[in-house]
Amino acid sequence: MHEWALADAVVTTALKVAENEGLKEISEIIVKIGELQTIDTEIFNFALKEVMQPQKELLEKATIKIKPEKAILKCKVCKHEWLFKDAVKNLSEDETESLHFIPETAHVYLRCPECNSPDFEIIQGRGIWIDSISGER
Amino acid sequence: MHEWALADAVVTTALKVAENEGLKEISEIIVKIGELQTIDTEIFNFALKEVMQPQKELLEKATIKIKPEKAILKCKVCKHEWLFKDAVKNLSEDETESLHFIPETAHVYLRCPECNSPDFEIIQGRGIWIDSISGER
Amino acid sequence: MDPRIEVIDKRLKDIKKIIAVAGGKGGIGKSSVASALALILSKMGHKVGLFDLDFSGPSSHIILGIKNYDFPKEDKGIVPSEYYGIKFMSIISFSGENPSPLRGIDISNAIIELLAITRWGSLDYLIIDMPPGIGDATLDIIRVIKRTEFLLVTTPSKVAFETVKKSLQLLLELKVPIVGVIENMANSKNLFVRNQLEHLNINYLGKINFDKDFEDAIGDVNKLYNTTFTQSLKEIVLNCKFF
Amino acid sequence: MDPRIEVIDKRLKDIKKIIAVAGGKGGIGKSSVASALALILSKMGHKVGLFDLDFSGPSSHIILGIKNYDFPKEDKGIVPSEYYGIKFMSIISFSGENPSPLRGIDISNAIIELLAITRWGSLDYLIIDMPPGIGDATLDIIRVIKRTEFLLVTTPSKVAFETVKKSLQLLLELKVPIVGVIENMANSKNLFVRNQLEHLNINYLGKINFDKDFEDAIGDVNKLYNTTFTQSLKEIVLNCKFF
Ligand SMILES: Nc1ncnc2c1ncn2[C@@H]1O[C@H](COP(=O)(O)OP(=O)(O)O)[C@@H](O)[C@H]1O
Ligand SMILES: Nc1ncnc2c1ncn2[C@@H]1O[C@H](COP(=O)(O)OP(=O)(O)O)[C@@H](O)[C@H]1O
Ligand SMILES: [Mg+2]
Ligand SMILES: [Mg+2]
Ligand SMILES: [Mg+2]
Ligand SMILES: [Mg+2]
Ligand code: NI
Ligand code: NI
Ligand SMILES: [Zn+2]
Ligand SMILES: [Zn+2]
Repeated sequence: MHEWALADAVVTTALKVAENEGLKEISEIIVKIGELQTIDTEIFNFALKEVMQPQKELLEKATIKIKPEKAILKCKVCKHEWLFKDAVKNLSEDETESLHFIPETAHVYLRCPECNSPDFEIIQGRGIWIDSISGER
Repeated sequence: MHEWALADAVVTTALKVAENEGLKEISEIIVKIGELQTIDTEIFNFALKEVMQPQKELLEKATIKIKPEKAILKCKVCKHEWLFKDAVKNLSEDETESLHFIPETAHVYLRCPECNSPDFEIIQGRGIWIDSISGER
Repeated sequence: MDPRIEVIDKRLKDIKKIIAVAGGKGGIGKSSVASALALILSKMGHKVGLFDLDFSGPSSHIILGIKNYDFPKEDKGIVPSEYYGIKFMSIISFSGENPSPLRGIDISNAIIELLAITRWGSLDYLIIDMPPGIGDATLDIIRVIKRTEFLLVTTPSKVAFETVKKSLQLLLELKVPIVGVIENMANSKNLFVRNQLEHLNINYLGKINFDKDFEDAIGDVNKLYNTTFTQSLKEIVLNCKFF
Repeated sequence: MDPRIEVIDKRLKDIKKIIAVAGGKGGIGKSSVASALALILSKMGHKVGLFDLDFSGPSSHIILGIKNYDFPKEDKGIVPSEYYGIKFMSIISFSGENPSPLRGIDISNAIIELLAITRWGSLDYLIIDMPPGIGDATLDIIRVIKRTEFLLVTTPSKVAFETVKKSLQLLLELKVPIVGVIENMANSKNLFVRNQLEHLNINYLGKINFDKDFEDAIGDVNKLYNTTFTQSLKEIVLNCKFF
């Protein structure tokens, strides 16, 4: 349920972009949601509606496209790449919850399946990212 | 003149790749040289020849393409992008020499021309990078 | 576009002062000062938050004896738990006792994430316990919380001061506000630090002597409050216009 | 492809032992131990290199009193200058007295660059003075010099040991060789550290007491060698099968 804070971040950023670029109306926001953070899309959508409510003028006609993004991890030691969805099975509920708050705790709870290193990169699918914001001037 | 060590690194890597991929002969190595390190291409080429000498079998027919790469810096604070070639004028000889050894000393001697921050990314053109190694099996 | 950066100011808008306890060098007493300072300000009746940003070596919870550090409550973000009246946030709520081998890029991401989702609410002071170094954590705090004021700690040792001086030089160059410097583990009438600071035109806030009873008070907030360490710090706070 | 990584083993091939003096926590005496250890081994007749990897707070040159740290000589790479018979490499040759506000990615790059171009030649020991934390520097040393052995330092303080313990846990999990732990700034017959290490099945190498004359010896290599600090460390070295 901290999804609200992230939805708020998206809308706050949209307002800022509208201001900077002189947009009168925002028509579309494309948001990527990385799998690593195990965001509940339904809750996120619900939160978005709530946060957008007071910004009617600017956002009334906006559609928000949410694109889930697979999380891919790559070991810096042995170069092995793997998918979070295959690794998540071995995590306890609390561990998944930690990643939900701070995706970087992946380095605390996950290891490279090939060489056991915690030294890996999160290639994609970390968390929330705005792909684009478009609108009318 | 520490160019020799970097040329040595390129050739050592080529040998390793040849071994891993079962190449009998290397036909081409493409090396990018980032501007930030102010490598003397002539010296680098000379060093390469010297280092390649003992590896005749593998490298006799190899051509090495050297591609200079512009160094681009981008401020993390104000997002301004600028070119190293415009900034280098303000560096003393010793400062340029520091960057020659360790390009990261850019954060010691250079500042964002817009906001004066040392907190910038080296977008491209840091140092030596192997773009590709190709050959015959 | 990273949506988290834009929302940080909004999350911190009801905080009157944000103080990063720093110094660049490790082991000079940053965490001890940050923890005791939070305690002192809280006992003085202020609303205080304490944010431990040392993800490699989180220490504030040990010094204050905070043991039941579960996940913070979720409510339109995360809400820091309160201990002894201090709103507290640390990586230990998420990593527990495990090592967190985070590279700089991960530290940066985790800091920004926590700043974007934590609802500190209204505070008089947010104290940030900084890690050693002038890397990702320092650069990000300077970058994303422009109004942070730095309170530096040093010891009288040449080795420590040389590193603290580098932090000072950087902050001065970047025109980041500096509250002043506290000399910790001071031992004599040695004026080295005081003179060096005068030279740099930086506020010398006062000194805290080496306190042989400090170690025994760690983890017990009542003992901690009554150490000469904390009482010296309190005197510094009372004498300093900033607080 | 980064050509630098592949050449590192070759650059280090004539070094018999590579020892990283570490601990995760700052201010526990890593740099003091690393510097004095280099000095002791050198005086014992070994060929020794000292590599200061703390780019935020380089300290080894201050402790050993190295002042004329110009650019190293270039000869098919860079050749470390020798001071008191110790081959020495530190960021200060390139950054001077200026702050180096490097993020993790930059620290990583600079470490790899130096490892790829430095020609240490043949050495009995390369001592690496590690920065605090278990971030980029630690992860890179583990990653690119697989044969590094870690010598950890701690103090008897709970706060310090909790962080050092995290380093130990990480090294144990990754099966990185650990020479053992030195207890520094020991003050009493307190067995806390010794007991904790027994528990973790890690070698307790010995202790160095708090030395009130240490500060005065900083920067003067002859004084430094004669401190009880250095003499205690020498005793540890002589009693330890590893050296
Ligand atoms: N004035 C003091 N007297 C005695 N011990 C101190 C004092 N200040 C700090 N310490 C001790 O010094 C060590 C380092 O302090 P800490 O606050 O963890 O430093 P940092 O956060 O800068 O790494 C700890 O063991 C702490 O208990
Ligand atoms: N045994 C000791 N007795 C007295 N002072 C010490 C001792 N060990 C270290 N110091 C001092 O403690 C401080 C931290 O030591 P340093 O070697 O810089 O630690 P680190 O490299 O772990 O940050 C320095 O001021 C140093 O002079
Ligand atoms: Mg601390
Ligand atoms: Mg801390
Ligand atoms: Mg040190
Ligand atoms: Mg050091
Ligand atoms: Ni949530
Ligand atoms: Ni050169
Ligand atoms: Zn791996
Ligand atoms: Zn800028």
